[in-house]
Amino acid sequence: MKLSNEKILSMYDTMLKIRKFEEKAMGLFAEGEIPGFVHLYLGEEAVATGACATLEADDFITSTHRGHGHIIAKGGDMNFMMAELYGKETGYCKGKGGSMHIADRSKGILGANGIVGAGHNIAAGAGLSVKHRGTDQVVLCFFGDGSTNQSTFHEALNLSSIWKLPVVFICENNGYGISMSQERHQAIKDIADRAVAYNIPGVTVDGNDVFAVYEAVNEATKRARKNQGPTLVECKTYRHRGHFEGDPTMYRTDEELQEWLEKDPVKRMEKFMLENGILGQEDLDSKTAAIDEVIATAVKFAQDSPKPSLESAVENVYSDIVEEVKVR
Amino acid sequence: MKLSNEKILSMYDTMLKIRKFEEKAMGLFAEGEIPGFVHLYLGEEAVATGACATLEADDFITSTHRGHGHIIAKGGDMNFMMAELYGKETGYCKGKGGSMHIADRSKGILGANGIVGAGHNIAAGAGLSVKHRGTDQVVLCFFGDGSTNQSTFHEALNLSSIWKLPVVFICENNGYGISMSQERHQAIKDIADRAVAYNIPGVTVDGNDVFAVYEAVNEATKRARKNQGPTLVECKTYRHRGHFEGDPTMYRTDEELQEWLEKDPVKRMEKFMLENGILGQEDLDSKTAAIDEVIATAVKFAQDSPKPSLESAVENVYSDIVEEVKVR
Amino acid sequence: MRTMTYGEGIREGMRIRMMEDPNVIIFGEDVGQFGGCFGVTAGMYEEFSGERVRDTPISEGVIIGAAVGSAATGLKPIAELMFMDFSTVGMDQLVNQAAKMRYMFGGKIALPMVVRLPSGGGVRAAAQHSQSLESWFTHVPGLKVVYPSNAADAAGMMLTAIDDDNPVIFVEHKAIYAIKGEVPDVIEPIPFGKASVKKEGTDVTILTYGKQVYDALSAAETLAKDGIDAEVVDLRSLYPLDKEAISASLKKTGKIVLVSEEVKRGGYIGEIAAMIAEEFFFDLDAPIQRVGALNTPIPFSGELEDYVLPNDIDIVNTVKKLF
Amino acid sequence: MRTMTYGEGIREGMRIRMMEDPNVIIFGEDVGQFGGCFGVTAGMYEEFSGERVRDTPISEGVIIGAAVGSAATGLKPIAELMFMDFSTVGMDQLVNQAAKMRYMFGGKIALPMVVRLPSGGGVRAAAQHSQSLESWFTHVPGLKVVYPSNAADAAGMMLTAIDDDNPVIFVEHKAIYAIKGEVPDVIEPIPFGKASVKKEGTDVTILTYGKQVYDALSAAETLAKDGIDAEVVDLRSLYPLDKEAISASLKKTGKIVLVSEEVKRGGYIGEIAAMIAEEFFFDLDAPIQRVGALNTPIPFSGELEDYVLPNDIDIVNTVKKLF
Ligand SMILES: Cc1ncc(C[n+]2csc(CCOP(=O)(O)OP(=O)(O)O)c2C)c(N)n1
Ligand SMILES: Cc1ncc(C[n+]2csc(CCOP(=O)(O)OP(=O)(O)O)c2C)c(N)n1
Ligand SMILES: [Mg+2]
Ligand SMILES: [Mg+2]
Repeated sequence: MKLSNEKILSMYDTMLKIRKFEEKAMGLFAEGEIPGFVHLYLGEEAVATGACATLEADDFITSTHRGHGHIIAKGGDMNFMMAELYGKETGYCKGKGGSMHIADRSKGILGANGIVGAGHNIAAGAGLSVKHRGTDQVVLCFFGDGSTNQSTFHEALNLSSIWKLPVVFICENNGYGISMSQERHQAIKDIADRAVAYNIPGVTVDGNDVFAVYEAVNEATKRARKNQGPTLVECKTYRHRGHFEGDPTMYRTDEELQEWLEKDPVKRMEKFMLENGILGQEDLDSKTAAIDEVIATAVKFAQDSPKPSLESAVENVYSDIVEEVKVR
Repeated sequence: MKLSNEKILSMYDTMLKIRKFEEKAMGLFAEGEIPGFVHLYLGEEAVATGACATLEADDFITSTHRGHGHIIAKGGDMNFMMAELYGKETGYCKGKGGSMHIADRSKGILGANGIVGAGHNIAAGAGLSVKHRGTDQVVLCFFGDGSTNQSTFHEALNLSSIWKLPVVFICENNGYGISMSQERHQAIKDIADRAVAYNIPGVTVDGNDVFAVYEAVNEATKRARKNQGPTLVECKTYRHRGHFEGDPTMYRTDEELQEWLEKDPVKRMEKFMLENGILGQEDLDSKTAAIDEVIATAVKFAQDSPKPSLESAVENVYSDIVEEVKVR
Repeated sequence: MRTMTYGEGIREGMRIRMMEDPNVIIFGEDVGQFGGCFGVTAGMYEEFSGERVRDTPISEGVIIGAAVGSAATGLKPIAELMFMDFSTVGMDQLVNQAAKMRYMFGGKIALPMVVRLPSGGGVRAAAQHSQSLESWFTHVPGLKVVYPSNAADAAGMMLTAIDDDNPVIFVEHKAIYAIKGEVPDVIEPIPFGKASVKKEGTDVTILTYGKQVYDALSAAETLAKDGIDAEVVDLRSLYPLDKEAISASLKKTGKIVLVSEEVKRGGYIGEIAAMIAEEFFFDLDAPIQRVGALNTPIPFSGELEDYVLPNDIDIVNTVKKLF
Repeated sequence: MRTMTYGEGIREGMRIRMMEDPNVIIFGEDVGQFGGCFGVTAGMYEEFSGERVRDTPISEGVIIGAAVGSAATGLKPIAELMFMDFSTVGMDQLVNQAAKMRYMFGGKIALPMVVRLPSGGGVRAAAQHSQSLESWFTHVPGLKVVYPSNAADAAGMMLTAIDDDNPVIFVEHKAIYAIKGEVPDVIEPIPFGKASVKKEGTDVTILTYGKQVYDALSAAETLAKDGIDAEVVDLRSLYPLDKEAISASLKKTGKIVLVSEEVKRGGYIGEIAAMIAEEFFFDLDAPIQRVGALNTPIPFSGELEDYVLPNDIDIVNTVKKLF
């Protein structure tokens, strides 16, 4: 498959945005600017990027607790994302959601999700909707290796298979569910093998190779759009940081981390572009600077934004009922 | 594998007991003697019989809504069973459980279950117990084809696989979950294929051939007792009656039923014994008469037994708290 | 006016909207050709095709989950679970997804979905097929919970449920599917949050919903013979709750007996009692009484089940304690 | 006496029984080397081995289900779910299996299992990681539900929970794991169903449990300055419920304010209020007041979360309404 330079550059741009956004979030969390739980996507950028590069604007994705990368790759607005991490009124969820619940229905982003595995079922439902409405949209469902032991994985893949729903199930196999290594949480090596149970195609790719991800997912989205049903795509990757910020990662070795740092998907992409003359070092530097700027703007936007009003706490529970406020 | 005549006779005895018990329950339900839901095992006798013939008295089983056959095969007392169907005080559950909840902890019968798929997880737990206590018991988990799409199937097989629990998962594939044929509820033909997802052995056998079932399950229980982990055994069979008594079975054809009636496991066993000179027609007749007698005794036991006292309704919720009775 | 059973009323409500809007679809176990466990969807598969009346595998999680995902993306799904008891299998999708998505996303999503839950006892189905669990759902912000007691309400409230942009838990009592009632020729949506006074009275308020409306009415007849004039109020909608109707009736009678088939401890009528004790305390001239099921699982034997569940005699006896 | 955190108290209770009985085992997600999401099992993997402190896959259904199956066959399992919110994933095993098996089987089975559920808000974890769902469990006959508020109670009640032949839901508040308290040198089982009076008083009863005990005590201090002498009662055990303690305190004060972090609508304090309105009505000289969380999911932003959750000021204001 031959990708245009434009496509390649746009993918690189996405990866870099994710990288920079996450590095910034990491720093802000450490400084105590961002509260709650933060799960970073550092090291896995190629998956969301390659996968979402196959999509149209009106396609859908479901995401996870580790969702920033997916949301950026699907075109999410980093100002609104950052403001949400800060819990501000201008955030994607008006400060009610936080990192684990960012969504943008208008861009087909059906939400990050704090419940491991919940996205599988929601994705199947979105697939049913597409199929029923007869459009050629497709649904990408992102999830981790750990979530493939959750009940929902099984139910959703089975339903999607028998109803031939246009869903691509994308497993980000980063080797761990918190401290539980894949070899301890399941007895298989390739999660793609589970496709057999639903008689759907299952493929395993190098999740740090954005082109490999693109190719596999592109194949799968094509099948989906042609009414040929779901595919399971496993992307082997690694998270550079702990499970959440603050995790001392005692369950893995420094050597293992080092090994994977050498396979850093962003650096790999940069090397590819330099070697293939798509970009020069200067271009890289100016791109990086430009994105740093964008991120800085997002942080400023978040910091300058107002906090949500207390009364807003009782809004949005229902479309038509506003709960009683606090009697104080 | 060569089975002793004694073993064969005992298996035949079990099959006949199940057949006769179920035929009687069918009649009693039609007469309005037995209330509630009754799911009969007619046509599937070879599965429970062949599987439980591999067990020792202290082994465990988990059962389903279609449980009578499993319970008889594991040595359940037909008097207590029948009394439970009648909702009598002498029933296995003192009239509180009914057909869907018969259990006999003293015989390792961890209960029929009204929740499709619940047994999978309970079986995994029993397997954990065996493993932890270090005995060489084994757990047989019976379940239907329909239940293999339930969340619990996935969770339980995965856990049993990684912890190498001594559980044999026995799928009674009778082609339907109520009205939903297997080809409509999953995209695979052999449910045993799902073993791949857990890297455990999966085998498919003719579930109307009691010897085939015995052999496959025996292999699996041996593995389990040797700490080699779980096995998935699929037994292809058919239910002669509707899903529950009263089901008009519009979802299947008469031809299909006829085809399977010709493969009746009990008749097949009888033919085998006659052809191999293990029993003569006379022996068969006298055996049948003897079992008819046993069943008649069970019915009489049930009919003659007292109804539970109203106050007993508030007992057994806890081991140590008795709920308040009704103020009337 | 025409006559319909409760089950037919539910079906009629679904049919009306399905004829109008192709994006209203039904799915659940055996809802297709089989017509549903209690026959509520009978004939709909034939009328609307298997694309719109879909049999699912036995996977309650993805039944609810698919309702969430499809409602979020343009459909108006009606999911049927065979028994309310099985909502335990799909609880996460109901409670952590359906109920919370709008809020978590800052109001920027609509979830027009209905989940039908056949509930209650009386059919000798034992502990795992007879529960009344409505109090769980009323405790979850983001869900609306309704519980019609008759064909006309069932039909009208089904329209409202389908039209609603929020997840609606539509509870049905399985023992009254065959009870007939009058239904208007033109079925109109019945707004949620409006109770219905089934019988006026001045001495005591019997507040209930679902199947217990019938028990309450029969209790009121018995009480009338003893000179006690009971008012019977059918809540119909559990959340939103018609506090005004409760207050109005209580102002009139000064005494209230709350009736529900739930296990008494932690039932929704406890919430209503607490609300009354908090907000309408000074309208009370007697303790608030509750009639619920005993605090046990539902037993199989008919005698035991009848003993455990509340009935008209229990209501009569409880009312009499106040006089 | 020695000093321990609440989290250490829980751990100590588990350790004591694990040292005595090899059939007491722990399992849950990341409870092993990682020490559990909130560090409660830290060091136990090293002390007792990975066979007795077992990391599970992310499968809450089989975590609870395996507790049921192993408890039914000779073990005394302690299952940990990371967050009470995830009980929705294993609800069926808790509600339809664990709670009902003894009853359905006519009393012929024991289920000595403990399920630990870290609950509550205050840590900016948003809607799916902050819920208080104890009222669901108290509504399910067959479950015992306890909720200690301090290290000593946590340790003593953990012994009782492990020794109990029935499934015990052991609720913990995640925001108080680090709060220190005195613990006896020899930890003894603390019987369920016994409330603990944390501060005596004569003017009003503040009845609560868990984290809100601290808020209630701080409210009582504030109230004292205004001349209101509040009694603070820590329920500790939600079911069985210590009705006697409630009645005794109410007889003394005539006024009661119930406090819990649950969403107010349908919270367990509603059940208690209803019980009081039914059984102790004539001891009341003021409306029963409840302080709960607002009827919303828990929002992420700190300001919003603090607004939604109940606190000491809310208690003070509510009490003052009665004077
Ligand atoms: C139902 C549920 N169980 C447990 C958790 C706690 N939890 C959050 S993330 C996580 C690990 C997920 O692992 P994986 O699916 O591999 O995703 P990764 O974090 O590696 O991206 C766990 C156990 C949760 N949020 N929801
Ligand atoms: C969780 C749950 N969902 C649905 C049901 C209703 N139900 C009872 S039996 C059954 C079909 C089961 O099919 P299968 O597992 O193949 O067993 P079979 O009846 O064929 O023996 C269904 C859907 C149930 N009891 N529990
Ligand atoms: Mg992972
Ligand atoms: Mg079947």
